Order: sequence, then C-alpha cells, then structure tokens
Amino acid sequence: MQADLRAMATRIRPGMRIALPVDYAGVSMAMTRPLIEHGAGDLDLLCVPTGGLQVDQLIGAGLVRGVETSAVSLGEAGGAPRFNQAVKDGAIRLRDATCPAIHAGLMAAQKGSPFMPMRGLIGTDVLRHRDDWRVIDNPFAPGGDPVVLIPAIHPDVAIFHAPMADRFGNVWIGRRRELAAMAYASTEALVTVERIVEHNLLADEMTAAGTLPALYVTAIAAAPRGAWPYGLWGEYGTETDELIRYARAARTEAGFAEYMAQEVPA
Amino acid sequence: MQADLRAMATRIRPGMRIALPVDYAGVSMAMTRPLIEHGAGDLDLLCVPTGGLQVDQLIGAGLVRGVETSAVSLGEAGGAPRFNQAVKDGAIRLRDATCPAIHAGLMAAQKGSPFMPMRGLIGTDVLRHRDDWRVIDNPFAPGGDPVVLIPAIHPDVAIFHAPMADRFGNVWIGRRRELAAMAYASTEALVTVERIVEHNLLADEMTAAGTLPALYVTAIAAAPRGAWPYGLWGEYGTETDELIRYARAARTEAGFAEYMAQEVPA
Amino acid sequence: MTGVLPRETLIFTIARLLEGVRLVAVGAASPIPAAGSMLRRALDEGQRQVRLSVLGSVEHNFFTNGSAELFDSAGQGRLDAFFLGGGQIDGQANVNLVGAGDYPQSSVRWPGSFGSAYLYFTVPRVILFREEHSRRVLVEKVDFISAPGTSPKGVYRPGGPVALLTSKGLFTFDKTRPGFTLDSVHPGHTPAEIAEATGFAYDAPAATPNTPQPGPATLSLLRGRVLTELAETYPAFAADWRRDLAALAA
Amino acid sequence: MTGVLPRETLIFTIARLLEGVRLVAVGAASPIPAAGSMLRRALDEGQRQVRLSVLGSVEHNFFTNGSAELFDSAGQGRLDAFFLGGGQIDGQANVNLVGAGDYPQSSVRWPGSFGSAYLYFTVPRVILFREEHSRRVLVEKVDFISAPGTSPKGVYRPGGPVALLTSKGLFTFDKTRPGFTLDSVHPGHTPAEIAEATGFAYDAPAATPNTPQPGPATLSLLRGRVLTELAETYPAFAADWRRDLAALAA
Repeated sequence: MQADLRAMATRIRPGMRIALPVDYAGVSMAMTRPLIEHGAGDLDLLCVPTGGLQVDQLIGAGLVRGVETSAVSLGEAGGAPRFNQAVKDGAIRLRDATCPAIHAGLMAAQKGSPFMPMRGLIGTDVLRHRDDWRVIDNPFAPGGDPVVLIPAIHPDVAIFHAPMADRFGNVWIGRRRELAAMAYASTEALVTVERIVEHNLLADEMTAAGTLPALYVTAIAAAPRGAWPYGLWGEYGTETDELIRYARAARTEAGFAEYMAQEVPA
Repeated sequence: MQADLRAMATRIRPGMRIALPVDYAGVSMAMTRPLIEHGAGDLDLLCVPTGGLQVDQLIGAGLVRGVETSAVSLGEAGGAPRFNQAVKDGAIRLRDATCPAIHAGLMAAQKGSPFMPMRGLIGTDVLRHRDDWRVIDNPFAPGGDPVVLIPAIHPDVAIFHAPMADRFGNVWIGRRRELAAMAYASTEALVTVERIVEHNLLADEMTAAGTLPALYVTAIAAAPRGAWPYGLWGEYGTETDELIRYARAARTEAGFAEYMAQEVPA
Repeated sequence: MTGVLPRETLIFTIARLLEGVRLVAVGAASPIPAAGSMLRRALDEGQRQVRLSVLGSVEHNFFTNGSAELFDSAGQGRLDAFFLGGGQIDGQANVNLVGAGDYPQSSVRWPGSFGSAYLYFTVPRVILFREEHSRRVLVEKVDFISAPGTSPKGVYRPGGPVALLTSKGLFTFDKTRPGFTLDSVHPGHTPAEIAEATGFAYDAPAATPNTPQPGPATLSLLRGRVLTELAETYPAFAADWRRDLAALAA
Repeated sequence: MTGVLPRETLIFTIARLLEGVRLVAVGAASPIPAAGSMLRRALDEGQRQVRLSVLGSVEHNFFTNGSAELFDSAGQGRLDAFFLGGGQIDGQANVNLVGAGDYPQSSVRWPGSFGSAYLYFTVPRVILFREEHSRRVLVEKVDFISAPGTSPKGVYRPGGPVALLTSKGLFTFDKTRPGFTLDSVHPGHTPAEIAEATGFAYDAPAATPNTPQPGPATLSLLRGRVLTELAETYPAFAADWRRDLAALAA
C-alpha cells in the first residue's frame, strides 16, 4: 500500500461525514483499503447521489454509522451485500434520499445557503422518513403549493478519483461536475489521480474548463487504475467480472473478510 | 451585415426578456446592430450579472423597457451614458440587484425550483426596492434568522458569444459557466462564435468538459471578432480606446446616433 | 403474428409510446427502453430531432454538467420522457424502489429510490417498464412509496405515469380515476393470464386487442440500424437478440 | 519618512490589513488592492499560502465555474478578504454604489451594487478603499444602502468592514458602537485636514500616529517582485509607478 495513500487516509477522524461519488463519476477505490487500515469509524457516508462497491466495503469493514443515499447497488453485479445485510440488521442509520435532493443539499452548501427548495417528493415515503427536511408553502404562489426544503449538506471530507492533477494541486475533473460540487461543499477534498502532470492545468483555457482549482483540494496522490474495478470515464472500463466476484464473496461476513484480505492487483 | 445574424435577430419579439452576459464572459456585440435593425422593442434585459456596452446601445436605440442588473458601466471607459440618461429620465424600469441574486434566480430556473434562498441583502435598499423578492424566517433555525428568497428568473432568450461551436450545435464555453447557466434558464439561446469546427466537441472528454450541449442552443452563427470592442477570453483583448470613443460620443443622443450609424470594422 | 420476437414487440411498443418526444432519458442497464428510444429516433429522422441520453454511458450521454444535469433538464421542462421500474408497482401507479416489508429494516432491500421521487413529478411522460408480470411485483399497495402515481390538487405535478409495460401486456394510466386500464395483450398471452398475474384491480375492455406489431419497414430498421446502435452500449443484449434472430430464421 | 511614494504607503497598509488571509479577491480595475494582496503573498511566502483572485482577469483568476464562483467561495467561508469602494460611505460604514439623490431617478447614477449586498455580509474582512477623501464621498448618511455596515442581532452576518483606507489616512471600524476610529494619518497629512474632509463623526485618539511605512526589505520586495507581477494586469498603473520612482531617484 502506498505511503501517500496511507497518509491521506489518516486525515479521516471517527464520526466524520464523508462524501463519495457515484460509480461512474470517479470512485477512489484506491483509498478504500487505506481507509479500512486506518480504521477511523462511526463514519456517516454521503453518496453523491448513489453508492456502490466502496460504500459496501466500508460498511463491511464496520466503519460506517450512517448512510445517506439515493441508492446503493453493484449495478450489473446486483445488490450490495454488506449494505443490504446492515439494513436488515438495523446496523446503520439509513437516510434514504432521491438523487436531486442530494445535489440540492450540496448546492446549498456550495452557495452558503441554509437550504435549497426542491420540487417533487410530496407524498413520498422518502419525505415521510426525513425529519431533517421541511415542507413550506411556496411564498411566491397565491396559496398552497407545498415545496420541500433540503438543508445544506456540509461533508467534512470528499474523496474521489480523477484522470489527472498538476503539481500545483489543480485537478482535472472534465465534465464530471459533481466532483466539483462535492469539493465545494466539503471542508476537505482528498483526491487520487491516474497521473500528475508538470504543466499548470489552469494555464490554458482548454484544460482549465474541466479543472477543479487547488483552492478546494487538500491532498492528492497518484494511483494508476485507482478506480478499479470501476472504470474511469475516458480512461478505462469497469471490470464487471470482478464486481460479480465480490458480490458472490461478500454474501457472508466471512466471504467478505476473505475477499478483503486478498491483494489488490497493481 | 451577415444574413445569418439578421435571421437570428428576428427570433426576438417585442416584450421578451433577454439575458446578456458580463463584459468579460463573451458578449455577442455582433448581434447588437442586427437586434437594433430588427427593432423588436419593449425588451426586459437581464444582465448576468452586470451590463455594459451592449446594454447601453440597446437602451440608446430605444428597445429597452426594463433592466435588471447588479451594475451597468463601461469599465475603464467610465459610466454607461445612455443607461445613465435613461435612469435620470425615468425612461426604463430599473431593478437593481446584486450579482449573486441574479445567479440565484437563474439557478432556480435551472433547477426548476420556484426560488432560491440567499444570504446577505437584509437591511439593504436593494432589497427594499424589490417587491418581487421575499423574506422568510429560515425554517431550519430555532427562531428568527431572516433569509431572502429570490424567485426563478426565466429569460425568453439568452444571447452570447463564444470561441467555437461544432456543426452539431454544441458550443464550447470553457470555464465561463455563467453562459451555460443563462442557456439552462432560458427558453432559447442565440450564440455567435469565432469559428465553427467540423469535429463533434462532445466526442472527446477534453473538449466536452467546456461544452454546452446543443440541447440548450437554438441557433448559432459564425461572427469572427464578434465580441469587439470587448475581448474574448483566450482569444483577443478588449479595445479600451474604442469603448472610450463610444463613451464620449454617446454622451448625447445625437452623438450616440452618429456613432451607431458608422460601419463596424470587420 | 409470427416472425417478431417478444423483445421486438416491447421495443416497438416503447417507440409508439414515445411519439412526439424531443428528449428522452434512459437509466443505466435498460437495453429495451434504450432500443425503443433509438427506434423512435430512427423513425422520426428528417421530421423532428429526438435526443436520447443513456445514464452512466459515456457514448450516449451528451450532458456536461455532472449527474445533476438530467434532473435539471427535467426541472426545465426539457425532458419529455423517462422510464421507471420498481420492485413493486401498485394499482395507483405508486412505485417502490426501496424494499419489501417494514421500513427501514426491509425484509428485502432494493437499491433505493434513485431520482424517482423527483422525475415522476416533473417528466410529462413516465413509462413504467417491468418485464416481470407477477403478483409479487404488481401489488395492491406498495410497502414504500418511492414515488406516488398521482398527487392531490395543489401539488406541483406536471409529470407522471402514462403507461405500464410488462412482458405480458400494456396498460394505460388514467390519473383522474386513478387507475390502470389494460390496453393490449402481447402475442402469446391472454387477458385471463394477465388477470391471474396482476395483484391490483384494473379496467379492461370487453375484448382486449393484441399489442400492435412492427411492420416490415420498421422491423428492418429495428434489426438493422437500431440493433447496431444498441450494440455499442449493450453488447451482451445485442448478442442475445442476434442469437434469437438466427434461431427465428432457422 | 521620505523615499516612500504615497501609493506605496497605501499598498503596504493594505498588505498589513491582510495579515493571515488565505484567499483574497480584488475587483476589476483595482491596482492598489491588487498590489497590496501581491505584497501580502510575497511577504508570507514559505510560511502560508495566500491565494489571490482578480475579477475579470484571465491571468490572475483561478476560478473555473463562471462568475458565480467568487460568491460561492464567500458563502463557503473560503474568501477571507475583499475590497469595496463606494460613491458614498457613511459613519456607520454603510456603502452606496448606486447613486446620489432619490432612487431610482438618481441625480448621479453610479454603476450599481455589484456583489456588495452579499459579500459585505459574508466576507470576514472587508476593506473599504476609496482614495478620494472628501465630504462628498465620506458622508453623514448614504442616499442608498447598497450594503449596510452592521446588521441587527439575529441577521446572518459573519462578514463586514474592518477598516477604511483613503489617500489621507486609515480608520478602523468598531461594529459594536458602530463607528470609525482614526487609526493613523499618512505622511504629508494631518488629523485636522482629515477632520475637515470627513463628512461623518468618528473617534480619534488624542495623538494620532503616522501610518507605518515599509522598511527597506519590504520596499525592495514591493518595487521588485510586486511591481513586476502587477505590471502583467495593470501595465498603465505600473508604468506610472515606475515614472514616480524615477522622479524620486532623480
């Protein structure tokens, strides 16, 4: 395990709220084992806006107190076994959401606003189980018109994987703007990348367009194929067979432990 | 005057609400004279978030009924003469705003939300003169905590200038994301560009990162140096001398008319 | 009508339901809705532009503002049609994507509501698509409402369900009643079989027609251009389809 | 102290006011605040990172999310310091950027409030900077409040004014009173002259000290690295400054 990944993991303290991206946006799978080795627990995970393998593994490792998410699954490989087990056991505090509500909460934090309004949700059991959301009458409508307010979500740390960073701390996130949204809303952002380049990504407008400025980035480490077995857009595809292998293994706690004890291919 | 610019201008109908960008983001000055020649008046201009030469010229040409803006000026060339005169004469309905309030109103439209909350503003005369804004007590605070709600801003048309578009209707806006915000919020977007390229801007992740998809773009025309005398980021600088020349000429109605009658250099 | 595969009937039906759309979005791992949307696009070529976004796909995703842009486009009224499945769907078109049994400790947990609690409200034409047609899926009342089929007066609701398509038949949804009406039965199935497999009450005409089948021109578009386009994103599904076509020809 | 230009005193004062900042933003056409920020950055090098964003500049603007990002960064608590001018500034630190006389038909119209009605509330260290020190600018009461100097209890207000710097002197602002206190007088000016030119009441110590001047090391940093950096964005201002330095040396 790389020393710099291990060092990044030590920034996580018990009880923190951690934002993690959707499987196709750039999951820093390279950070999963360092996080588990570091062992800071009682984490509240925020899935932006859904979770997968990394969330399942952190739950399986016993580090997770709560999950706020619009869904957790392994995609084509089926349900997320450690998550599903934890739900059945009542072992994690679950905050079921819907994708745009998570985006709205992060946007509120990005804007420094206490909340964001959002259409939809009225009459759902998603809303009924969220005592942290509010419904008000739209003050701009003549009467009635209930609208849901989503409070700002302020994660302590965002963790994600991207194609490249420069040595000035800028990270190229391309059109995956949710990675920027996570970083804006979070106090810290820990980023792994395929490669670190020498030239300043902000120096020309073409690369600058897809760049998250260093202002929002706490630490960066190179981790080639760091999203594996997930793919990274524009770089490599998802290895679905490996997801299936995990899904089978992790049906039991013992199978999960055995899987996690295996070395990760470089 | 180019036929395609003239054709784009005919999409504007009297009474429309038109969103125009800040001077450094990409002003389609190339559209100004076609808009004036087309002559659709009673326009409500929305400056995103401030206005300059184009706004001043449309006001001078008598096409403007109202202006919502955080400021109007010619920057280093000083005050905007036709705007300032119209304000003194009470000839336009003025809605003074502050930059993030205009961004908030557009964001509400982008999200399909009826409004966005915004910090600040309490106790300002900006707020006092906006009967279209509301103040509520933050429902997430134990008591008090007034917060301003900005209603969604839905322009009919956004007009701006960008470095390039492809022949599939996608427009490269780089890191000037306010141009995307304008287009998302508006029913139509009319775009002039320095050049139209043959390859699909969405085909590789590097150009895609700064691209506004064709979904939001109604019409595109090539207009080399189309921001002149303003500059276009990454392409050419502002010709301040020309702004000064305009500022002097437009001090009077007659001087404005004389200036506008002159040919624009190609 | 022989010579048409069951999946081709489904794809054609989806294309019919999408008539007139400008922008349709398809969730990840949804080959049949994607194929139906591609067929619609092919049928409308030259007359109107149909845009298609497949979530999670790099190839068929023209969004450039992260995963929020789909929801934003719905909020802007630009997204005309979307598909929803559901672990449970009930007779009021309520959809449950969360789990069976008591919440939160569901006895069976599904992934979660995804964007349904928003898109069902904002997208004018939501097509409920679930191949499994059983009393396990089509229930009297869902255990958890991820998204409700209808909303009371005064609730902002420009969107909602228009139809429910399964492997056995097609229902339309009437939001005023509210409830489903059996619209047609796919070849090889019967109204009685559908009644047996459906856990909720629905209206049905005295004689339920068969689900329309694609004509030769449409079929050739489907097996040519659409199958080729689909294969880029769903190679496994496309290979299956080609295998079935080979068997049909044999 | 001879050998220091008036503008160098202003730049050095701004650098002093910025002690400890992580991110400072400077409006367009603000060479002195920009130079002060660049001097702060140079002084802190190796100890802490000072980031500087000059609005409207391509060179000195590291934002990549359009013109909203500055305001967002303030809302996130990342922006420590900002500068505001004002057509009028009053004794309660209210700022008017809109116009003189009745609103909206102002007798003199200035550009408008820009981001002041937000940034004055959210940026912890707002420095009021206006070179003109006259009763026309520093008034008893502004005609239009673009942004108020203080807010009642209960209003969200992490930010606000800390100082007012003019060509004649430096005031600090006490939000509890609220009001300004004359902190120092620039070389070549006197407390009496300031009293004469100020339209609002303020506190002043019995003996007002002179504004501190940069020492030789700071001066060399200022005339070397800072002047060079500044010239990229403000060539005209830098040329003026160089001319004044040449005259000083002559």
